[in-house]
Amino acid sequence: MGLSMADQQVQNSLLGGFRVLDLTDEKGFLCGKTLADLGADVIKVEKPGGDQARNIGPFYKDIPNREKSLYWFACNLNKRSITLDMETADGHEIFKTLINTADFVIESFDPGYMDELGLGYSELEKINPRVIMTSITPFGQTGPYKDHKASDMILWSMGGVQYSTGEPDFPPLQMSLPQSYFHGGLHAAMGSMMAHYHRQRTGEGQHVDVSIQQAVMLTLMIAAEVWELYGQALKDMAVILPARGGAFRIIPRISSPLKTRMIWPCKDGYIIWSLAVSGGSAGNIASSRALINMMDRNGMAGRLKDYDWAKMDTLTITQEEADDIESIVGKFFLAVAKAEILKEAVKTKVFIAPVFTVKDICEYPHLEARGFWADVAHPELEDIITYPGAFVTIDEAPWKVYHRPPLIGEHNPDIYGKELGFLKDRMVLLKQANVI
Amino acid sequence: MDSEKALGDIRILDLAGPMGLYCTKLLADLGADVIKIEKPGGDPSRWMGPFFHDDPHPEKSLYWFNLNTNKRSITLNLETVDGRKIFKKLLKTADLLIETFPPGYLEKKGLGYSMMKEINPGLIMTSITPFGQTGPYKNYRAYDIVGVAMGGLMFFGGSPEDPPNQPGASQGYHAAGLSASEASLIALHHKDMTGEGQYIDVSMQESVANCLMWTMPFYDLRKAITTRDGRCVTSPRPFPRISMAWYDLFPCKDGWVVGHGVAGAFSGGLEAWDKLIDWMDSEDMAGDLVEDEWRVLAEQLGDAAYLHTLMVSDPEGFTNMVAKKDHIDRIIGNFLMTKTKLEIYDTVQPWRIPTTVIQTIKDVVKDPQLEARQFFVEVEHPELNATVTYPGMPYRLSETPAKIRRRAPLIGEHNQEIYESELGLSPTELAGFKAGGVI
Amino acid sequence: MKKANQALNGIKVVELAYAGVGPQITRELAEHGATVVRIESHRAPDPLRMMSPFKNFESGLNRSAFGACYNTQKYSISIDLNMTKGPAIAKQLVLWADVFLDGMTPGTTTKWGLDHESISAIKPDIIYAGTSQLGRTGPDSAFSGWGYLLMAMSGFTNITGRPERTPLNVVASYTDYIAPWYMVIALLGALDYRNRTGRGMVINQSQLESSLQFLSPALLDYNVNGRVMSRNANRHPYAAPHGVFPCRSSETSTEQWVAIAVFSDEEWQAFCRVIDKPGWIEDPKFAGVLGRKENEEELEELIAKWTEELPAEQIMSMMQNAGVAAGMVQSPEDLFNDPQVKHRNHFRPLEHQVIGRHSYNAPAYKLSKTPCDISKPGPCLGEDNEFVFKEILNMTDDDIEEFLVAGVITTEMDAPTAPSVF
Amino acid sequence: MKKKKALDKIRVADFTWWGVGPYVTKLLGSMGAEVIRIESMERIDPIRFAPPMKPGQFSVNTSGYWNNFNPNKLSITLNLAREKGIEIAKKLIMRSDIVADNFTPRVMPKLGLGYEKILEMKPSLILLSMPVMGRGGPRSNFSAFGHQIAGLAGLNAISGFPGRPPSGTGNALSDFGINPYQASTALLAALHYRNKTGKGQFIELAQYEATTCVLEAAILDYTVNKRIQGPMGNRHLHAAPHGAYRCKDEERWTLNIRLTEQEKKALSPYLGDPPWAEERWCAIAVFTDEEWRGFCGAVGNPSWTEDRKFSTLSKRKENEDELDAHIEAWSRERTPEEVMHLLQKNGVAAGVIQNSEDLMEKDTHLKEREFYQVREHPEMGPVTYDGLQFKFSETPGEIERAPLMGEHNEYVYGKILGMPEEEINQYTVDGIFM
Repeated sequence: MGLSMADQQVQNSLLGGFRVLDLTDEKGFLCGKTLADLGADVIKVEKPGGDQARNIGPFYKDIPNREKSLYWFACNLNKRSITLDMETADGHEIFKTLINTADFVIESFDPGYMDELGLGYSELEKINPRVIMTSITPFGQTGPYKDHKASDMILWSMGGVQYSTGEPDFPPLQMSLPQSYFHGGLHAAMGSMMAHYHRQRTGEGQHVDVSIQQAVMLTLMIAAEVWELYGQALKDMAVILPARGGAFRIIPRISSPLKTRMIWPCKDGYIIWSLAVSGGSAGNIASSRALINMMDRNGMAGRLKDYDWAKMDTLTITQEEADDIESIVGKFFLAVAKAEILKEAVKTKVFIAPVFTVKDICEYPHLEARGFWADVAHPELEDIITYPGAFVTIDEAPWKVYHRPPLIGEHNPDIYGKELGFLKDRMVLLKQANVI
Repeated sequence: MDSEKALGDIRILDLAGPMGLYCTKLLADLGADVIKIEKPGGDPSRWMGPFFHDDPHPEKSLYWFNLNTNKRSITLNLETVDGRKIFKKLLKTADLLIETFPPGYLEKKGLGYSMMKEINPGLIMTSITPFGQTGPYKNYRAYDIVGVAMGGLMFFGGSPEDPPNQPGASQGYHAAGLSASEASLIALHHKDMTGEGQYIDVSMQESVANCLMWTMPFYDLRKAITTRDGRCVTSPRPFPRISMAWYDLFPCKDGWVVGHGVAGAFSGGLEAWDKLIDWMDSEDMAGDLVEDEWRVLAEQLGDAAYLHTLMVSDPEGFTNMVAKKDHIDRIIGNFLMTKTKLEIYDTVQPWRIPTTVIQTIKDVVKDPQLEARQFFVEVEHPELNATVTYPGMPYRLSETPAKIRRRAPLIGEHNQEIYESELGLSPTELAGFKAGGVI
Repeated sequence: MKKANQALNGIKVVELAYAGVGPQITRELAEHGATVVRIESHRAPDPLRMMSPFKNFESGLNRSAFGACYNTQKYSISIDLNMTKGPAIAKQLVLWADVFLDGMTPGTTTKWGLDHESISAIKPDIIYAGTSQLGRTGPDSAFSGWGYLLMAMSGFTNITGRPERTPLNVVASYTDYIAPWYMVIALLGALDYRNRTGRGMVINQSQLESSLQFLSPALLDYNVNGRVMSRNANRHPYAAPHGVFPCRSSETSTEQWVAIAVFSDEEWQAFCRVIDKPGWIEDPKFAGVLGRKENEEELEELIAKWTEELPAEQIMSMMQNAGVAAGMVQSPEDLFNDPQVKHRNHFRPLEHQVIGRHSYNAPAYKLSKTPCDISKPGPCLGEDNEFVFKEILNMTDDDIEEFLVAGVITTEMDAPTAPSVF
Repeated sequence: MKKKKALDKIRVADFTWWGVGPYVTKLLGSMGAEVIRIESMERIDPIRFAPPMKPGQFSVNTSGYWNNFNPNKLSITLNLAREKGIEIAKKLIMRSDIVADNFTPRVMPKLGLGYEKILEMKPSLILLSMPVMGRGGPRSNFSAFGHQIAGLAGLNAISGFPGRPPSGTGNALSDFGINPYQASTALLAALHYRNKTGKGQFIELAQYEATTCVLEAAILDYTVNKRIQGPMGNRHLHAAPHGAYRCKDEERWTLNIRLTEQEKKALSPYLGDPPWAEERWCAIAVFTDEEWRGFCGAVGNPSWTEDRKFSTLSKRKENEDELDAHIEAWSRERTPEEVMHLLQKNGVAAGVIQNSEDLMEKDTHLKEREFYQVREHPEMGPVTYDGLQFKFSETPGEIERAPLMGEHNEYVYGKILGMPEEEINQYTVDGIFM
């Protein structure tokens, strides 16, 4: 006899048998999703009527409907759903009962909300000392900005990424697909796992307090370090740093800054290549030579054919020389397509890559060959939707689709009925009173 | 205009809660294009049980199914400026607006009648509230039980030994909803004639107070208070229930029968009396009722004028009369205990003794009369893979029959149809409105 | 040296990785109590060590803050795995370790006998974690490059920018700041799983696939609706105003911007009052998001006229006091001055023996009972040779000297000249 | 200026009697329709003899019951047992827009007024027939009265208290609260259809069926879930407290009673000895947590309100008897009006279970809305009528006193049917107009 899906989830996964109560909105969806992908039993606790975030587009076939949000689908695959209003007295009691069954509680309410409900960590800890409570908020649970309102873009700004993104003649730019909340959710999952490991060894749960602003700051690479080490000096030279260079990168130098292009138009879109990584190190030099060879095969290397890349140093090259090289390379790029570029990059290690559109990604043979995509049946839509698959591959505990994203309150009968033993009358009562 | 539908050219915006759902259901069944405007996430009435196969789910509420047949559903949040903008666009296309918000709510949202009339001068707006739009209790809250209490119906529901009883199935809400459907159509006729719309203020309390039978006149003329008497009738104290033999509730072998007298002018006359006595006698259960004295008495009991005269002219004789009626009822009652309710019903009705039986819901569903008239109808619910049997229409119109053409809508089922195809909003706009909690 | 009560006390990690992803994975573990040994070599140093910013603009293997800041709390040893005896040392570390992190280009560790098959053979319950840009399998698995290239391939570049202009990168190698955390999560799950079952495992990461998780709504939109998401500047489908506005700047060398996002009607009304335009509340042109979206350009111009006159910080607090979401578009300098960032103790200055005092990033989360420990700055290359060889590998001074002489243990003498700047 | 009337120029030939039919036409009349009740001394509407009447008044015109359900109408006497009577009735029908009856299905055809025939004569007519059981089916000719129909339709099975005999709704709800509105709705929808197309039609309303339509989901609960719903007392599936709570008794009800000495004598066994205590009740309904908090505040937060037994809705449902006992101990000390105002002030739905005296004398709200209307009656003096439960902004309805029997013979026969006076006199003498 085969194993049921639930048994498989327990046996062949890293978090099988662990339960997560996911109270988050879009600020924290990714946390629960990540744990669910590792096999945890993540129960999305939605307000009766469904998460507000089910309203976020895009929608299946562009039909704005709470059961058709692709955004929600993407963030809630592998979770189960119950409806519960913790603000009602009954809901409050039920939640406390559920806490006993939970290993994790994830929430993204305003700081203090759970405490006000009498469900703050100090309360939960009394009920279930093993429980880990993870709170995801824009700025953390304490501090002068803890009550600041935020949106994804505000956090992108406050976290410092927006400042240096964009073009000089235009205000700083966000990314068109909101990202801040994903970072917050991912760091929350990481913090939860730290606490999980500790709990598993000691039996002690704890509270994990996540700041999305900080999570965003952690994508800044070296912006902070550059400011600390170079900032004042550059400021004295009236160099704005990091600068919004648009398609270009402005390299700070003691002399004048160097402007080099990063994003290049090509035959069928854009590609990315930088003069700044074309000299100096052995790898860079090899990359540049390979590129020139490719140009040469197309008869377009021109005077770069014998260029000495070993001597190319971005600290000393003049802007004129850089522009000259770029004009030749740029002409070549216009004649090649993204796919050719990528092929060359794989084959000869040129540091070059296509700027993929979403379509390019979905049609990228490499991902197909790796079996990245997962087809998930949505019987209610009478359709199959292709989802991005595992974030890492583990043969011993393979990623799986345990459930398609749940319908609103889909697992009320399982959790309330089968597990908590509520009789039907009680379920009806709770539904009518808008508790579940 | 759809020749099959009485109200086929009428569009109704339905902003009603439980007090008004039946109103818009009736109009939808009569062919009006009723657009149920639900809050994003669904109307709270969808939480009401019972549920399909007892699965408490907003798309499975039988309560909702029953009260929303033929309607279309959109989700729209009037709390938002955009929601109100869209609503105003829709309003231009509507003939009727039916709502049950607390008095002043729509006004506060800038959607009071005077405002909406500017947008759509022919608009008829019907507001249904517990106590109406004016008066000291206008802001008082009420559920059905408070409506039937304040309207006077509850006081005489039930038996004297029990507390007053709230009748089953929200009769206060039904009274209000039915009053509203009638009022709205009266206004529609006026609009047909003159093009003029108007505002209608319907009060649940007053709707209930309008169905109290003789209660009010008894107080008005006699200062007598009608109180609960049990046995399916009411009596104005201190007037006794003397009217006719076998008048009210009697137990029988498998349930209850309710009489409305025998031997009166409207209950078969003496011919009926004789048949009844013969039947009882054939089983040796007529006792002394076979005697002529009782036959005469029975006829007198069926004569209201006689009883009245007797009371005024011969108080003693009257008291006597009442005692005798009790005797008749006792013997008939004993006999009925040996018969089943349908046996009694089907036997005595052809004798023009107006008797009925207390039917359980199951009895009603299995009733051969209703079956013969094909009262119940089957409605497809494709999402549930089921066909559900519904009660049919309260009336049959020869040219424009009311009927269930479509099951109750899913949450926002017609958003695209209405917003995209009719109001011309783009999918991008709609996705935005969804995200903003507008639709 | 380690705090007694940390979540990952006792976990032992060997790291063979460079650049952004691998080092950040182990840094996260080290900060929470794991003992991490980084295998480096002066002959092929981690390129980050050769990237700016440097102490006093002067390059040097131990002068880069970039090279330091991903290695907090770690131990660095310098051995050359290309030398015959190099891999043997690494294997000893494997025997000691719970986790082996392989962040090299696919195939690199095979030649050293440090691929997952080889090390599993000597240590069956090891957790092997391999990370690379496109994964270990598939036709393009050999692709290797910098994070900014992967950013372009994972679609983020194409959705950054203005609709009518070219796509743009964010300054960072974006995917380098998504992939590591996924690996940490998987590793922690695997470690607990191992404690429960005694079984080790192999975790392989394609950084592309990890990063695509952040693109999933757009991927579904294409797969279902055929829509190719594109660039939309700062616009939001259901919010207006939603953008970044210029503010008054006190210094010519800095620009000041404030981000403002107005979603609900209440926020819009509050916003109008803050910018002293109560008349807009009733103005049908701006009524509802519908109205504001239709007239967004005009609205943005009008708002900019107001914001230009005030410093960003003041606008932020005016807006926030009224309940409108607003935030400064913070420059790195602003981040250091941000009272919230200070309150969260995000930047942790440590005294680096070459660079001097400079800041390290703290994690974005705080664990209430087992807080992180950030006390050891990123090590100089080979800084912890002695500790590791003696305390962990129980080598004698003689052993060490032998390795030194053989060139297995590298020193500054082995370093290449002219590190590049980037 | 003459008030606009919504149903102006709509004429109704009203063949109805008893309860449900006259109520339909009352509604139409109050909104301006010209309703002509066709009566006959040969077959008097029994309600004309139904109590109450003022002491000492007993005639076909003095029933308060009849009066209340027949305002705004014209009354003619016409003997339909005579062929001439039928002929005149047909003439009147030809001059009407709506024809209504509530006989069993065999009556109108027997009179030669079957709907097919009438519609043939005037296709724009709207005919309303309200047989109890409907035309067709094995029990088509069975008859019943309002309070009985509720029993048949299942309403009484879901009213009352569990384990107790059925008690019904006390009134003939289907006659006065359900079917007349259903019927008017259909009539008016047909009227709208006629406005657009000129076409009339026949409407049949089986009173039994129409009452079965207002059982909410009870029918579906059976057809889908096979659950046979029964009485729930005053309980509600998802509210607690929810019910009728006994308040302070009051000595009052027979103080004003109007009885003649003879009546007092006749009714003495039913009167008992004064003083008479009147039970008083208040209905309270608490659905949400917020209402529960309001309720606790209103009763002064006594310690039992803090009891964990009552802290949530489902716990209150589990311990409802005990909860009700606590509440009643509190309410017994107060008048229902006090209870209502106090609770309403705290956002809790509560209402006095009003009797007719409360409604007509104590309810300041109904007074301010001028619900009850007093009209002078030639035989009875001032008589009170139920007002209209809907207020129209442009075409407000109106209550005009009910007619005396045959009061409008002259107008209807003379003005509407254009009969010369002599002819009218002749028919009167001949017993046609009788």
